[in-house]
Amino acid sequence: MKESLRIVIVLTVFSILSGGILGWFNKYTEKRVALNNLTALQESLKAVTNMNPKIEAYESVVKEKGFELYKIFSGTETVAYAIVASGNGFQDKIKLIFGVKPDFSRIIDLRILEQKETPGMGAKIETKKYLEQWKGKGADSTLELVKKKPNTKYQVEAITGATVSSTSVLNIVNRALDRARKAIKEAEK
Amino acid sequence: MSTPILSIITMGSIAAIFSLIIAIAYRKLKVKVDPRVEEIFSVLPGVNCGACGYPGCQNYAEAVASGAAPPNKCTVGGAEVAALVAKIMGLEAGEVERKVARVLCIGDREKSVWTAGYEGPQTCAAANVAGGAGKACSYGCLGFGDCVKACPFDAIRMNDKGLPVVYEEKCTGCGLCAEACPRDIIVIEPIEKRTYVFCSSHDSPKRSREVCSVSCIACGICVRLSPEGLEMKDNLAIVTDPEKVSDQAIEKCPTKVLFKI
Amino acid sequence: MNLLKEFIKGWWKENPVFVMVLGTCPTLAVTNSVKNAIGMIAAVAFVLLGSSFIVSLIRKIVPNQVRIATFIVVIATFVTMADRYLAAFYPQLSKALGPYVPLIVVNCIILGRQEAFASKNGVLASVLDALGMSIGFGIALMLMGSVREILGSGTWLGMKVFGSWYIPWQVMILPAGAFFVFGFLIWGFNSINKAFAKR
Amino acid sequence: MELLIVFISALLINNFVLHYFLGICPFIGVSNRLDSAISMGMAVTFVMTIASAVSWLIYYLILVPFRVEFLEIVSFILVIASLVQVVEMFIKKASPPLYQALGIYLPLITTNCAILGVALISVLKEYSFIETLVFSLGAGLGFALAITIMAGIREELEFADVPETLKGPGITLITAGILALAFMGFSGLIK
Repeated sequence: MKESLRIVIVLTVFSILSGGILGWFNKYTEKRVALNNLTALQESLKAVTNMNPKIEAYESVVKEKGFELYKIFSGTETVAYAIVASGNGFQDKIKLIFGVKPDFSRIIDLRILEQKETPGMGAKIETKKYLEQWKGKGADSTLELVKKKPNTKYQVEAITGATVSSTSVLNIVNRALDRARKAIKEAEK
Repeated sequence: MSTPILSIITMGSIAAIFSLIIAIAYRKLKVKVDPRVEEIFSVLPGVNCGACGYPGCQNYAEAVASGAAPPNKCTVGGAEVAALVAKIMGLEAGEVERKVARVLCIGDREKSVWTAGYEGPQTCAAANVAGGAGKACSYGCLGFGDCVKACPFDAIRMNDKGLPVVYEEKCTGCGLCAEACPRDIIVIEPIEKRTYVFCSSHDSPKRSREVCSVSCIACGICVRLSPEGLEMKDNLAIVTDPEKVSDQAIEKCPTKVLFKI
Repeated sequence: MNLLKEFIKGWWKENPVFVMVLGTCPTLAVTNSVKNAIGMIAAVAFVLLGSSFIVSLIRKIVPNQVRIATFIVVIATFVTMADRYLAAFYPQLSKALGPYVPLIVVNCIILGRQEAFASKNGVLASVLDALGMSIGFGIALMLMGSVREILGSGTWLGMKVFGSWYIPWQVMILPAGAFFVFGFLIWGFNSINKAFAKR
Repeated sequence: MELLIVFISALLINNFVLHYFLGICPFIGVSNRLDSAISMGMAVTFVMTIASAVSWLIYYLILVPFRVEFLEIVSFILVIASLVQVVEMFIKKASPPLYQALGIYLPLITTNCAILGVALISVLKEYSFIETLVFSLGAGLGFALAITIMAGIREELEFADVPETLKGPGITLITAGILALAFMGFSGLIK
């Protein structure tokens, strides 16, 4: 009996000790971590809507797994929407954020937040050259992928040698746009 | 309630529940275990890394206790653990004194006759199958160092004339070199036993003279001089009791094969 | 048992990564760049030192059935502290190392050293041994990190090593490259040891 | 359909050993004999599924409501360690033959990075309970698949003329590298 009692006491005491230390330690780091995440979000929002959203200048409309919608204000008038979306890429998840004009006519800009595509090929979706072309793309109908120079605002040029990654990014954007349009309609009702 | 208190309660409750389960399981599911396994397991590092080829230290301890595994497979533990395990196993066998490897052949490249060159794989095992790699004596050491490769304690090395030399202070008597030698000329004996007939050839007197200058030619002089200490068995003199071997017998040995190291 | 030997043995003779082949998970995973490797070395060193110190203190009072569980709780506490600290003060590094910082808990080196050494020896010896092992782990990771980063992306700690003529050898950053580099390094390591042993 | 994607991705595309580098220590140590590799694979899958299920429950029923998510590492590993201890005792008592085949690998599993890896990654990816189960099953079978293939190859390697200093972990790692290259072929399977 004594032996099993000792087992319970020792393990429980140590766990409580560790719980206490971590609880106390977490109090210090928690604020910093929250701050980091907040600044990271603001960085990306600013990047895709090339506006400087101060903390109260945006509002999260929808927050679900794999899809987030933010409304950006300047003063009281909605200046843009920012959409965070993720989907399956070539190797693993791709998470991206892009800004859209309030009337959903044009995409302002696009940034890749997280990706584990093959370095040197799929990973090129993070390069400036690829991201530049997204500026001003049409957001009011489905986009399509082309291998050569695009000629309409609904065409996006794929990266040579990384067609799967390029298509994945395109699909994520198209799906996110449809979802955002539906969410905005409901929000207005 | 502030986070630290909450985290203490969470950790405390999870630990309490699981330690209770362990305690109950420990009491109800007691299983009798061979004490030696426990002893060996306590010496092993318990990393369960599987580097010894056995899935986990517990399994390796059981294998060593049942004699299925040599005591030095634990790379993580290195030499100290291997010596400890060997001691536990050794102790278990009753006598306390240490065992060492002895090479019963001194017919190196110069002293023995080689009738052919050998190009095959440079291992004793392969040479032995390929007719002794040109060494005339069919019992003697082939010199390709299988024993050296097998020894994890670096306690045996080839000398420049192609004959293995045992370093007593490093040898733990684990027997791996004896196992590796295809000609079985290495014996594991207590360290006190120092007098041997350093030859393993059962060839006839005429044949053994032809093949090697330092072989036992079964002349029988030593057996006659100290009958209690030596015995002739199938053309090879064997030391039965080292104390009873007289110095006279050692001097009189024509090929100087019988001596004390 | 002289303490200096305990300290030095972890560097080369009993290098935890190349000789005992432990802690391979982080060694392969985070060495695609030297910066990540340094981050991981610091984290592992902190956890190894801390837990060796505590484990060698409490080793007498822990009953055998919960030995592994208690040691792991101690190690996990240090790992969580390291993880939270990195997330708060070095967010980029914490994101780059990803799930591998929490996985230090089950890193075979740390639990290995606690079980094999810290739970059997005094405090000073355990801490020295932990220090030695961390340095050994550091050497191994720096080696792996440098080889993979130089070959894989032509830079070292971000600085360009080759001119622009060098086309980075992508496979080195991929998981497959990690296996190859680690395999070859162990081969080189054993050959050097064998050469030393022969002399 | 979604579950199938999760399963396939854990089994082949992001194979736990060859892509995430988890569970390498037993992968090198125990893969020299085919039968021990298969038993190891099964034991890992068995414990991995239970461990990630329990971890999921603890995370979403205790840690999140109390807002003590930072305890996830300590509580998950505590659960895994105790679980392994209890399962080992139970199997040892209940059926020694099963223990002989399966149980001897259980102590190995506590220090196995893959188990905690599955639990942490399924929380990271915010999987639901069913998805976590399917994910850990896929990951476990992926581990078993990789270690069995490796064991098959290593049994052939015994007869190959491998240089002295390359034997053991060296050649295993290089073979694993080739295996990882092969498994990269599965990427892009899921659109």
